[in-house]
Amino acid sequence: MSTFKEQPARAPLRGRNIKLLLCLLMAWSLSFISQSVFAATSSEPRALLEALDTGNFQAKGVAAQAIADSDAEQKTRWLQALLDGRLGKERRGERFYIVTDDSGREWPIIDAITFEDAGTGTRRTVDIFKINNDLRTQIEGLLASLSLSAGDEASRLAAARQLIGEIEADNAASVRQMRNEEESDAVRQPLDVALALYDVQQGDAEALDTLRGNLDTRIRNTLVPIAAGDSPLAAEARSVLDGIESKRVWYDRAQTLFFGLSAGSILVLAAIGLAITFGVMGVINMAHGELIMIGAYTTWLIQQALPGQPGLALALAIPGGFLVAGAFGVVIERTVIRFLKGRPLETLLATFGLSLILQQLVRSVFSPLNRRVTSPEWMQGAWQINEALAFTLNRLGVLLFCLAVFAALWALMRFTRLGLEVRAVTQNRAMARAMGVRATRVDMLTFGLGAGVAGLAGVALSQLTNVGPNLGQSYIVDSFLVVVFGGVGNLWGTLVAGMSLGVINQVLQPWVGAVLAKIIVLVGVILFIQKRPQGIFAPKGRTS
Amino acid sequence: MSGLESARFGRLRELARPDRVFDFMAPAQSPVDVRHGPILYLEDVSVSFDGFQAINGLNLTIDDGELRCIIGPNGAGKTTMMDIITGKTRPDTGQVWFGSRHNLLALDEPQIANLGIGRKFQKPTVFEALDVTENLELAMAGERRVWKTLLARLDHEGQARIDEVLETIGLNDERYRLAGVLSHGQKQWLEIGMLLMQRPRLLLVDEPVAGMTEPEMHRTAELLTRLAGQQSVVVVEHDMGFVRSIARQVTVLHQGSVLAEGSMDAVSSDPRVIEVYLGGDEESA
Amino acid sequence: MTTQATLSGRDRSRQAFLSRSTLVTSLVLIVGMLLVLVLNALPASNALHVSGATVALLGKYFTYMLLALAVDLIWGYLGILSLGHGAFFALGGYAMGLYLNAQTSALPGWQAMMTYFPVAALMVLLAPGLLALAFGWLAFRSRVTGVYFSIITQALTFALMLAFNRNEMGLGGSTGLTRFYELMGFSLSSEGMTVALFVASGVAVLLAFWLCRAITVSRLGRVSLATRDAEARMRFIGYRVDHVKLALFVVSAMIAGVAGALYVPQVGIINPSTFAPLFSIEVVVWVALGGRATLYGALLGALVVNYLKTVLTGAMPDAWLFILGALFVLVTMVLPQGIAGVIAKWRGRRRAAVRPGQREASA
Amino acid sequence: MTTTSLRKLIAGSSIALGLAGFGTAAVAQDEGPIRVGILHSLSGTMAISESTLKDEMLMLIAKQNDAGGLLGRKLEPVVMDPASDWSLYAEQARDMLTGDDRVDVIFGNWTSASRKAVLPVVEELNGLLFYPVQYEGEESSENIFYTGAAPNQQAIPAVDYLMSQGVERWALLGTDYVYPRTTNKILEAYLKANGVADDDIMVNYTPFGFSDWQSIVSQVKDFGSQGKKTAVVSTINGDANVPFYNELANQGISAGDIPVVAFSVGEQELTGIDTAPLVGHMAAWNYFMSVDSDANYDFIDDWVAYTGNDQAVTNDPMEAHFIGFNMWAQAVEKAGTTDVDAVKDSIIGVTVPNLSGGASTMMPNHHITKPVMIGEIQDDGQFSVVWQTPTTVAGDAWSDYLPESKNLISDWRAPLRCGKLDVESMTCEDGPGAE
Repeated sequence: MSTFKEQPARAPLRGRNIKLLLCLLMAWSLSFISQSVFAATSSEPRALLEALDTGNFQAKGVAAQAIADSDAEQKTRWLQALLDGRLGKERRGERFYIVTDDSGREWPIIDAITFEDAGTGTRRTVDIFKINNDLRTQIEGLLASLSLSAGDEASRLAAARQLIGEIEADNAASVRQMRNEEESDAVRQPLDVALALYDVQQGDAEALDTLRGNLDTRIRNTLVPIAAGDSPLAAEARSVLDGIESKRVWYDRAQTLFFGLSAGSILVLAAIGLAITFGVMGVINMAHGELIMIGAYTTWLIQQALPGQPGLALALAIPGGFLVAGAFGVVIERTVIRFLKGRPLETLLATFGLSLILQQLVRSVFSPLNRRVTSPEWMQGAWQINEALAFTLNRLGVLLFCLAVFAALWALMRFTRLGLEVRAVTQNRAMARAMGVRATRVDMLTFGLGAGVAGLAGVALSQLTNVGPNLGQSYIVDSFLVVVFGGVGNLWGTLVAGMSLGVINQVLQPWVGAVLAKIIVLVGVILFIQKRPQGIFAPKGRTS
Repeated sequence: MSGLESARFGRLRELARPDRVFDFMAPAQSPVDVRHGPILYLEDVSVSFDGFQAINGLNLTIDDGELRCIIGPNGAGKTTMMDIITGKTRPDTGQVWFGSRHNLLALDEPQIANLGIGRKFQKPTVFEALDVTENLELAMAGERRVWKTLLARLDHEGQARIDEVLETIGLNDERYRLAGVLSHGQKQWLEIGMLLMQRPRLLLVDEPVAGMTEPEMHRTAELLTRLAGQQSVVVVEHDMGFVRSIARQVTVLHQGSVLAEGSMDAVSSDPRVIEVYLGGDEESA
Repeated sequence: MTTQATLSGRDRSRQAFLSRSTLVTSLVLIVGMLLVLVLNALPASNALHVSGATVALLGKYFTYMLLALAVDLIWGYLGILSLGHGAFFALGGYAMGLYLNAQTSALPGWQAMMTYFPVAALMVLLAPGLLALAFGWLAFRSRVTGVYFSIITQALTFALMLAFNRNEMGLGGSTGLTRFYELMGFSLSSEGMTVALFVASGVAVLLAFWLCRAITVSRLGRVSLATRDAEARMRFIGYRVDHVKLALFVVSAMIAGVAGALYVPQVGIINPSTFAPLFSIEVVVWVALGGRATLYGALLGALVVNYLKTVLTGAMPDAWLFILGALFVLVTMVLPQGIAGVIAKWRGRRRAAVRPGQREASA
Repeated sequence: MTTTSLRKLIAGSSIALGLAGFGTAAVAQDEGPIRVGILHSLSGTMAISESTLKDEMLMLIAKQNDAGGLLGRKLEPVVMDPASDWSLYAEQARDMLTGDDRVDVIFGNWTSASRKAVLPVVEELNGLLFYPVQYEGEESSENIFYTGAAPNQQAIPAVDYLMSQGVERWALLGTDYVYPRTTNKILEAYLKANGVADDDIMVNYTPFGFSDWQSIVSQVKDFGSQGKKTAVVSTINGDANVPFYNELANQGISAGDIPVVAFSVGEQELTGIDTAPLVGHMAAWNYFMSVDSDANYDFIDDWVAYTGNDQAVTNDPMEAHFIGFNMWAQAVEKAGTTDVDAVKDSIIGVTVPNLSGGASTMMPNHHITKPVMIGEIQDDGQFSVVWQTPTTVAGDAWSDYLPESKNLISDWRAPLRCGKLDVESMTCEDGPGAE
């Protein structure tokens, strides 16, 4: 293994990447390029692989390039295996292997040259060729240029986007030619931008117009030094920069708002179940956080049962988490809360005990370690509006989910028989009972509902954060705060409180840092409660 | 006042003669200034809750030493009016003066109470974890500051006053029982007793005879009329018979403002009153 | 509801400082302390010898008992449920921690004044006292009550925890203050010091118990009980309820501060985790388990829970949370008045006080 | 143990005062089993990290017993649960170190706060504590042996590596507590000494268990889009990592754009994260489960067999305990006794094999020598070692890059015996040598 001092700077690598980009752009002449630019060398497969057996990543890069340039028919598979960390050499031997499945401790392996089954190997017997970040980028590029998809519009577009800021004197002409031959408008657009940027660097003020309002940071970075002078070009560049900056500010605000709402949606989700059990029933449920945890673990369990289908598992986890947590809620209500009617503070003590038990139960059953919940494809990545504004899909999903849960809950309380009964029991228990409402059943269902919603919060949180025994604990203080801030017993209050706390927090964060932002929010809530002792949506009216 | 009426109240007036009033019932020194007219003065008071106009341009004047009954159907704003006078609710507009010196809107509940306005609630609220004597002791006029209450001891005079009030409210035998275990009627009496201990200039009494038996009602009527003269008393009541038995001056509230005012007879013959209250809502009384 | 007959006779002890429960509790505390001292003085070879570690442990329990007393004073007797009393405990602890640090190294800036014991002792009372004064003044003046108050106390202690975690506070960040060696010129690690701190904590518990007892049997105590049960009524008979609450809240915070100050030299560290809301909730659980609105119940609750914690975390490290959790659940359901309720029942004497909560049920 | 003495106390109070005057013969120290205290949280927030270490210690002890124990005596584990409560750590350490059934050595603690809580106790009662976790340094106790990494064994080499990869801008993200703060202070000083401008360093702290990473990650993204190669140095603690990495992945920051090198993320933390989007992000440790050595493969086999879990992972603190336990065992053999003072003297210079194929030595400053490695996250939750120091690095108790400690060293050998020696003034500020 080499030490870092032997490695020179990265410049050559970057140059090679540009070449790759260019060849990706030229869809129609791929075969020609690959044969003319990188003259193919035919050499013996063993020698090609042998070259990979080095601790020096640079040498490995050269070897990988050699494989790509060779006419060995296995080269794509080799590069893919190298990228996946599955290509290796027999330890104390001469054979090369590809590991076909590396999930267990005993791996099924095949011979890398003949692709014949070679039995099993373990870490002890197979020395896997390691790659690092730079090598990974390089191999991905090589694979792309080798693959059939190379040259299609998507990859041309991607390559064109990457060219922005990378054009230099020696390749400017060829890029310009490519741009003229390019048929797709979508691909032409980034090429125009890339060329305009290059032209501006060469002193062409006209080209600036193409860049106006473009939010790409590479443009900003390139323009900043140009704008520093006194020349007319610099002045013009400054105005372009100002335009970009002011446009950016608005998108930044929209971005912050989204961050705030998504942070708020988590608070709302975590608190809304509590708004029911605590706000409506007056039960101080310290085990609320653990019910959230149960929802998250349910998601994990369902995902374990449906390997490879995280999307389906997540969809099933929504009813699953609701039902499991709800069932726990009903059991808690039937066995404990029921006997503590009218003694809200004692429910605090009992549910605190329950939370200890549930936490330790999870530790004993599932281990104290966090569990891995994978997000389905459609919850990964971001919805990129432009360079300055993007909505990460998992956060967006949780935000929409939160609003859906809220709407469903609101409709339930507003329009259904259960909702009516719940409101009746809350307002006047004796009267409701006299009118034939089965108050005990309503209590059970209300608590079950609150617990179920907590379970839903757990399902959502499993997409964002740890699934572990401490999951619930970290939300309990915030949840109570949100409910109280919004006004106990008011679902709308919980929504508004959660969302506004989220937004305030995210607005403050860039200024004062996350810790101070949190402190300021807490102190703010304390002071707000002094002003409105019953929260945002205080129940008004004569109280006697 | 008609002759018929004076005959009816003759017996009560006899009881209420100033020399028959026990001195322990005399109001404590109150700074209220009544030289220039009424003891309580409400002008154009309005308040609304969430769009509901509970009190609407209410004007009311209570003279020093007067016994006034306030009647009105449910939701007429009787309790809200009491809340405004005692500082629990702030009106949106209007003025409330206690005597000619004290603007009650600038004061909070304890300050108003210490000026000499006592209040008995509709639902008897006594301190259930304390016994009867202790309830009276807490209500006793005197020092309210934290440090003083820490060091306070029940002196001989105070004990004597408690004994007297206990006698008056008929709870002598229950004096060491917890207030929480008293019957509803006993709680009403205890609360009245607490009012007496406070020795206020102005008593606001909200439905004093609810849940009382006939003899108890008589005793209450007797007590209230006896107090009037020395103190001003405002009684909110549903029970018409009871109102009739004590009232000299009656105010009818309807939808947050005064509908009629005058003697019981005059009021009860007012067609508007008959329409909104006596006619439609008789059974609820 | 309890039968009327049993409640008709007056429980004279309610207005007398020296009731039977006060006597018994004081006696148990004093005798217990003396016993520990005697057993500690026995040679180590003796089977009944109590080691220094045990004495230190009991000293720590004493400080927890003190904290429980502080919570019970305002929760049991005034109905203010503070879910943030750990903050006052921690502030007292930090004041003491600074003083202890100042014994071995010079402290920067304003902290230098903590070198002097009288200043430090004053700060032990003032820091929690002033915080309680400011916080309570705001909260009680605007009539923040019930669960709203509880939750904002929790927010308070949470905010303080975050703040004290910051290194900028100059208070050791998350590690807090540690490495204490000397207290008033004596080495902290000596067995004599352990015993001295144990005695100091015991005496503090005794004094605080008497103080709380004196308050609760005074007219102020009756005022606070009345406030607990019918706050609005108290205003209408002219009591400044906010002042009463504020006064007792500050006293309670100061007791908690003293508890923290005694805790720190015995444990050897104070750090922001003491501000954690969970700790404050635990304290409330001790009081509830022991028996709310009985001072000796609070003492017992703190002792029992912490003793169990000590025993169980060592004896069954994997299962102790099940046992403790189940205990909390069972006690609430089977013994709604906590251990004190059992004792009262066992002595065949009904508590004269109507418990809060029962009142609602009976109403 | 205290529980037993409490029981005695209760028994004592039931017997009349002072009646019981009979004594028992003191149990001889060198008979019976050797007691090994294990002080790791099994409940509370730290259980997630610490409970594995308890299991590992039980395995090591069982293995030692199978091999005949130590000095012909069996080893007996004493497990307690400090429940992530620092005061309980101190209480239980005291409990372990007093009484007839005093433990001979303690392996334990994870957080610095808990170590600081135990430190005065082990110093007062003269115990031995082996602390297995990387920490911020600036400490050296006569009674504590630091088998985890000091900042110069983790942070500084990692930054060196990134600089060699062309990184010019640095975002130092950490959880707001002492370890990240001190480490970042050292790194800032180090980076500036290496010519990095103030503008090219961004420092940000977040609370424990932080999960709303959106705006901070987007800040980092912005910071990294200024044209210079940027890296994140993360001292983010446990629970906050999952949402952090999720956010990184979702905002499209790949290791190719802005690599993250973490000091608190190991194999165990990765078991709770979907690593596919994280491939290429890095961690710096002294050991990775993927390290290629027979010692490591043997250890993993043992661990899998012991836990009965095919998926069980090993991590750096486990290696630290492995080294620490073997060092202690060897020192006991060398001294011929478990006596604390004897072991303290004999352990310095003890060399045992580590799991990466080399050997680690206990230095006079109670830190050990270890190789430093950089691993890149793979999609199977493992790290692939991409770089390693050519030789082992000795832990430095007092950082050379902080002005207040650059003149300080620690040496607990006989004549000097000082944990905080100012080499300029040759004055000892802490330790028996101070007198």
